[in-house]
Amino acid sequence: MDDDLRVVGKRVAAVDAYQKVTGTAEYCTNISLPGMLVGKVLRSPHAHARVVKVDGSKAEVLSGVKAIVTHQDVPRKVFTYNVMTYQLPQGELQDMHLFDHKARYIGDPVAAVAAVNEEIANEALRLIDVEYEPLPAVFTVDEAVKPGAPVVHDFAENNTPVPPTPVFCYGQDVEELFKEADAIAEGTFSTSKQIQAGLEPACSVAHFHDGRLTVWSQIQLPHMARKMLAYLFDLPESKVRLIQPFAGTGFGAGTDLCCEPYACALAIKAGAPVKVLYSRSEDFANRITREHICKIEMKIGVRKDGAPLALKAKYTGDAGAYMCKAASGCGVALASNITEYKFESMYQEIEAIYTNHVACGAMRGFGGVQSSFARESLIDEVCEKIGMDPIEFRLKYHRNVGELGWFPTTQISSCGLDECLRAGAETIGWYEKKALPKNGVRRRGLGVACMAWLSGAQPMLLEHSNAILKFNEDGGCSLFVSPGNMGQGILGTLAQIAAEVLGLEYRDINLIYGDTDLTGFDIGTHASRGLYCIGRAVKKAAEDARAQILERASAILDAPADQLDIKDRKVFVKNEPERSALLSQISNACIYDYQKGCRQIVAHATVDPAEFAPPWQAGFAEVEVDTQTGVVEVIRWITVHDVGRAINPQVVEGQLEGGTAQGIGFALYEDTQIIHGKLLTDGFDKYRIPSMLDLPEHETVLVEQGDPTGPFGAKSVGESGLFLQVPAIANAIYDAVGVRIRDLPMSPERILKALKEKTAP
Amino acid sequence: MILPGFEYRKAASVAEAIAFYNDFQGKARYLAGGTDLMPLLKYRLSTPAAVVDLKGIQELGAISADHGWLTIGANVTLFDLKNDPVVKEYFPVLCQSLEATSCETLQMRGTIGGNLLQDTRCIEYNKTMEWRTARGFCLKMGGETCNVVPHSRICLSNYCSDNALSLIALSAEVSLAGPEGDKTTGLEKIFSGCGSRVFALGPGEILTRIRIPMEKSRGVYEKLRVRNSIDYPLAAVAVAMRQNGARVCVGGVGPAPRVYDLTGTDAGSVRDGAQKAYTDARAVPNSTLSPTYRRKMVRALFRRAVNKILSEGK
Amino acid sequence: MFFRALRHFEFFEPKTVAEANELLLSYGHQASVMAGGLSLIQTMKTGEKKPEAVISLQKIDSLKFIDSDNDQDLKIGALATIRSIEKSREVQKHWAVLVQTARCIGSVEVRRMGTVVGNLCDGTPASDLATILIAMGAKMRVTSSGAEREVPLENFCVGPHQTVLEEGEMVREVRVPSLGDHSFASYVNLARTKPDITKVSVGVLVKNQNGACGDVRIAVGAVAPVIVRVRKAEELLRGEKLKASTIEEAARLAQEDVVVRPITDIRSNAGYRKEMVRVLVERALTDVVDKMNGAHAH
Amino acid sequence: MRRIVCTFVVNGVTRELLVETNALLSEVLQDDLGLKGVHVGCGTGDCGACTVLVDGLPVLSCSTLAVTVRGKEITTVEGMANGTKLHPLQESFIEHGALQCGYCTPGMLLASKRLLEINPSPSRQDIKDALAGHLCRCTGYNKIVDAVMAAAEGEE
Repeated sequence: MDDDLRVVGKRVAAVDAYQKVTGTAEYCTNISLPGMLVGKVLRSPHAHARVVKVDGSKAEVLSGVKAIVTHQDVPRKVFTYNVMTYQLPQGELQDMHLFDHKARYIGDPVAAVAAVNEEIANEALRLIDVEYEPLPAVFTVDEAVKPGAPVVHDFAENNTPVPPTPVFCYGQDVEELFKEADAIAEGTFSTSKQIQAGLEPACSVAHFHDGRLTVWSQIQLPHMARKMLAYLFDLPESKVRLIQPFAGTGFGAGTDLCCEPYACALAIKAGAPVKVLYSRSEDFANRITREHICKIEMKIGVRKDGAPLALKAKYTGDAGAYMCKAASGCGVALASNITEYKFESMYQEIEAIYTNHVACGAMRGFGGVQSSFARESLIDEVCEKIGMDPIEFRLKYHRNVGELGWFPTTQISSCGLDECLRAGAETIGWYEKKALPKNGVRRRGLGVACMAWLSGAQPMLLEHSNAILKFNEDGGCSLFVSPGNMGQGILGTLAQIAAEVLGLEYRDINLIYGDTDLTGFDIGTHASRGLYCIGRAVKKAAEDARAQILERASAILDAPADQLDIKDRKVFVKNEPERSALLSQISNACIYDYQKGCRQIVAHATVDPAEFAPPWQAGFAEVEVDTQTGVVEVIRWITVHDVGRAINPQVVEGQLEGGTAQGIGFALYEDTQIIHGKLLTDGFDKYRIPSMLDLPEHETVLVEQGDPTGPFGAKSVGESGLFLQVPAIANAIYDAVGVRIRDLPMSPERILKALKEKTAP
Repeated sequence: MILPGFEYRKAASVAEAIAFYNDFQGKARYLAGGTDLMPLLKYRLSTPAAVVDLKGIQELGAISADHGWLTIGANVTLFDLKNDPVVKEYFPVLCQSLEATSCETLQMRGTIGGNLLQDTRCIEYNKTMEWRTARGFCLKMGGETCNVVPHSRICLSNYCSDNALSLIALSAEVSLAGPEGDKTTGLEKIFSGCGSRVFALGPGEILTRIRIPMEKSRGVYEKLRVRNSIDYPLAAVAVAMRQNGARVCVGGVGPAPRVYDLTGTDAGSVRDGAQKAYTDARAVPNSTLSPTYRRKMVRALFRRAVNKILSEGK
Repeated sequence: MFFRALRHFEFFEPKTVAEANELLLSYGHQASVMAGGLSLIQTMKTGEKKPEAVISLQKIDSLKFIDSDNDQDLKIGALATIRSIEKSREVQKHWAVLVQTARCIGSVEVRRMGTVVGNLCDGTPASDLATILIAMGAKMRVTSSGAEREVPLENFCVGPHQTVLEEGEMVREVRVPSLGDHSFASYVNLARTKPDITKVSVGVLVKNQNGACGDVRIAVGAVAPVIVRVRKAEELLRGEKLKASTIEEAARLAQEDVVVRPITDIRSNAGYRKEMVRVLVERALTDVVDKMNGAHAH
Repeated sequence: MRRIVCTFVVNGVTRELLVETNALLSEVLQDDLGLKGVHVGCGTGDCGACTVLVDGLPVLSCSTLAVTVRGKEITTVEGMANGTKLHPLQESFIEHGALQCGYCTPGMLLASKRLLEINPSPSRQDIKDALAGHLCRCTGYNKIVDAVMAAAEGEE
């Protein structure tokens, strides 16, 4: 690796932090436009009902009501909240209508109103006369597939849009290999639908003006959201402008539409800007949550020396009322199982079933969280059976460079897992503590888990990114990019890459982003792709700009371009550094040169990567279990992560530490409870995300095994911070008290129950 | 530009308005439509301690015809007055001058009382505080001299109400109410003739009503301006012809309108009248057109207006 | 002007208790009394309460007090915040268990805005303060126009969010008996996360009578529609020395007491709650023993 | 009374407003005064994002009637910096990467400000106790505690 880096690898402040600490940052929730109206959605109180009649006439005449939209006011089109559908050549199944004739979950929108203030909007909602014909509803996958079950969508037989389908299988018959196995572990795991729970509630502002629709949205995928909204309202894409202000949410929540279609429909009808702001309970109950996988049945078999033979798994998903990411969510869950270990053979299938629940979307660690819970728990079990240390097993049997990666056509391009496992084991004192006896009311235990992920979902999904660099006369430049900016630190990181290549300072790069009118096309941010994919585009554009600068400088310095270099805002001849020209001089000449002709330096680069550059990670938990109450306290958590290259170590740590909090929350506290289709945990008082007092001191150790395909060797870090808390804590609980918890969250109630079952004769 | 700070009072009756005026020891200005007062306040040309709003005085909002007079409350807007059927039928000159006043938006806001009591204007006067300070205060601002005509001892800023001219031509009278009591006088008599203190009104007096003798008239209003809308008159002539003769009123030049009763309608009388008006007009370079031209135009508009009535039978 | 989560209401800020009482009387059940406002505003947001009038006590200075005359009863005025209990030197010194209990509640902001009396009047069976205060024998002083009465806190709630307060009545203060040198109290609770609402809690008070249990009161929170006392366990302990086996037996009796009728909700399930009554009673009593021994050692 | 003329001293400036009795402090600060640094996360007092200082004390603006704090000094995050000179806590939050999406940041900063005023050299546990009511979904809190610690050390 090139160690002569000046900007890359440095801890620099986030480009937008100043605005955020001074309260000047603009979020969707605090946008205020002249003449703006309050938009509200009228929702079905029934989990399943035919909407016989929607009559807004009484509400319409209420003074201050500016628009009422029902199914009569919008083009009847099949669509989906899941704008990622455009990343697959055949798309994902679309099964939604804006205000359908049938409500399929409690909260399904049937109408919306825009009024001059909230009070009138609420009153108008009350005055809309809706006649429902309630239908029997179905809330579990088991009920949904029974003959005679209520039909959620007419086209889906047995409520099964995705019947059990084998995906990404390889090797010989797994059943044959299980016969050869010396140790087998199997189990059924269940997870809850984690809520992304960004602090900013769902909000969107739309304005239809002069034939153009402008939408302020928290979306992470601005360009594809633009495409979907254009389609939905019969507008060309160029007539739709998507602006992404600062977003106080994300974590996958922004990969699906939420209130945008309703804000747009109202704005088009009212001819005035409309803000749709969900209350916290409306947000939790209607924003589509973590992918739908609710049940994982997995079986693994190994030889007595640990050699992994076969893995068989089935993922069953409660898709809810609409498909959204049901298919791709399962797919990623399966694919992410391939990379970690050298199983000779793998057979996995997926199934998705409709119920009358709110649909599911995506959350950080898409599918991989669920599969790692099952896989890493079972690995520990077989290790125990064959008497092998779990770290030993992982060191010995993980895949390595050149081997098969997550997707059948990809290869692993780098792997730092050995170092991750060793560093983590040492930091937590694995071997010393493992040897300690367990007794008393409160017992301690250690757990480990590991994982490989990806840096963008190529080649399964289209991962097209563009970057444009424009030089000003002073040598500073503007970088036009379009990631989903949720504060994860991607903007500054991209600026660092450009600055490094161009011999500029970090602050010389002025970022232009968050507006589809200004930037080139980009898929946006999902699947940990931001740094790897957009970073590659930025690096390529910067290299192009650099070549243009050197070419121009070559004439000025009278030296061949290949003998020139840029550093500290200066171009110089490599072996005669005193022969130099300021970058500002050169850029100025490019713009104001009367003799040699003007040509401003503008560089554009497109990328559509084919490699997947897996980041590797090991997680270590030390827990204390209260055997009388079942309460688990995480004493210490260590994340060790092979990030390839930490472009900004502070940002990388931030991502991993944030992931840790969400992972511990998912493991122990976060429990989405739905009864008869009604979300009970619809607020921060009921759905508990960890507070400062609930997290242990947690540490992050970075391993930098540069990936040859990544920008400056960098791999992703966006999602992988939260894969391992669940399995590592589960393994640590087993280590402490000898019970295997296979349902999330691992609540005191569940642990105590397991402890009792264990001691029962 | 922002308004200076002041107290605000809204009066429900004329008496209450006068009481408010007294409460502030006379450091109050009356507000009607505000189209004249607001710019004056913003420019700090007037800095009253209080503004007394007259718009709430219902009794001043009516137009009534009885006892041989058309009585117009001071709060009647120019727009409503313009569309009044009696005005249309009886007083075409007033109709025309109302139509020529600024633009419809302002006609809807401005009242007839406020229009009559508008301040005089000068190219050196209606300017920002900073501009005026840099230039030096003139007579109208309490300074020593005139910035238009050096050494002049009298302010010749221009009185720009279109409707005062037609009302004077129609021999209108105005009622005034004040701390000292009520009175009625000919409209032409309320002018002091001096631009720095335009009106000869007592302190706290309110113009409450205007009345016009109910006699059908023919009339023409001729106005010199650069644009066909919004502009104040740079010179203007109103003519009202009744059975007992024609009355002409000239304005837009100098601080007070001038009245001419035509002795006859023959060409000679008209020419003489026009020449007299030309001679009387004391135009100085205080507007956007040259004084010589404006004076000539007084004469020309005078003749044109009278002749229009005669030829068209208006 | 644009976003307003609450409906309109008349707002009153009486300056005296008498004024407040009059307002309460004239508005009757259409009025809501507001002290800190935290829970009232939430219930108004959800529409559970739609008062015509909100009567804020915040301007009644005579209700802002924490008094204890020389180690006598602790009197907590209706406007004393939970935070002020935490910060009071007197309370820290003589009623330390209240400080410890207060810290189980939400966040610093919530404790600063919320009042002790407001917390008790909210009438939730999960109230940390109510659980320990019932064990300590606290009494509510209730006033109405022209009358005052005292209600033991343990009789104050008759159901979830239902109190014995009648139309026109409000609570002026809560009185907590002095612990003296011979009484020892302990509070233990379980919650999903640290700032979360308690899922089970136990408060105990034991009077040390020559090394044995004198009077004893055990209150259990969040296991019934109201906070309950487990009297069988109390009876067992009375007059006994607090040996491990006695404590264990008392804890078992507490769990089996008929008043312990927990429900399953989002925070926990009935079976777990019931079982935790035993564990927590045992822990609270053990803590009391430790405190007694500690005091003895002094 | 359904509307009350209220005077607030907001970030050092006296503001007189006609406030409906049902208006929450957060709504008045956001809607009527246009302060974008007031963020409401839950509306139920469970996330702390909406925290502002009332007479120097952290208060949940989403659960406070505006009329009840009339006459008081209100500080929002916009009032923390002195002109272009940031408050040491603001500097420290930037330097330590103690924010990501930034939505919880104003509340965190204001509560920390109060903490350092009464406890200039807090322990990590003191900081966690003081900020326990402030949820953050992005950072995992480590860097927030680091930033407050560093600001406290810097002030000494």
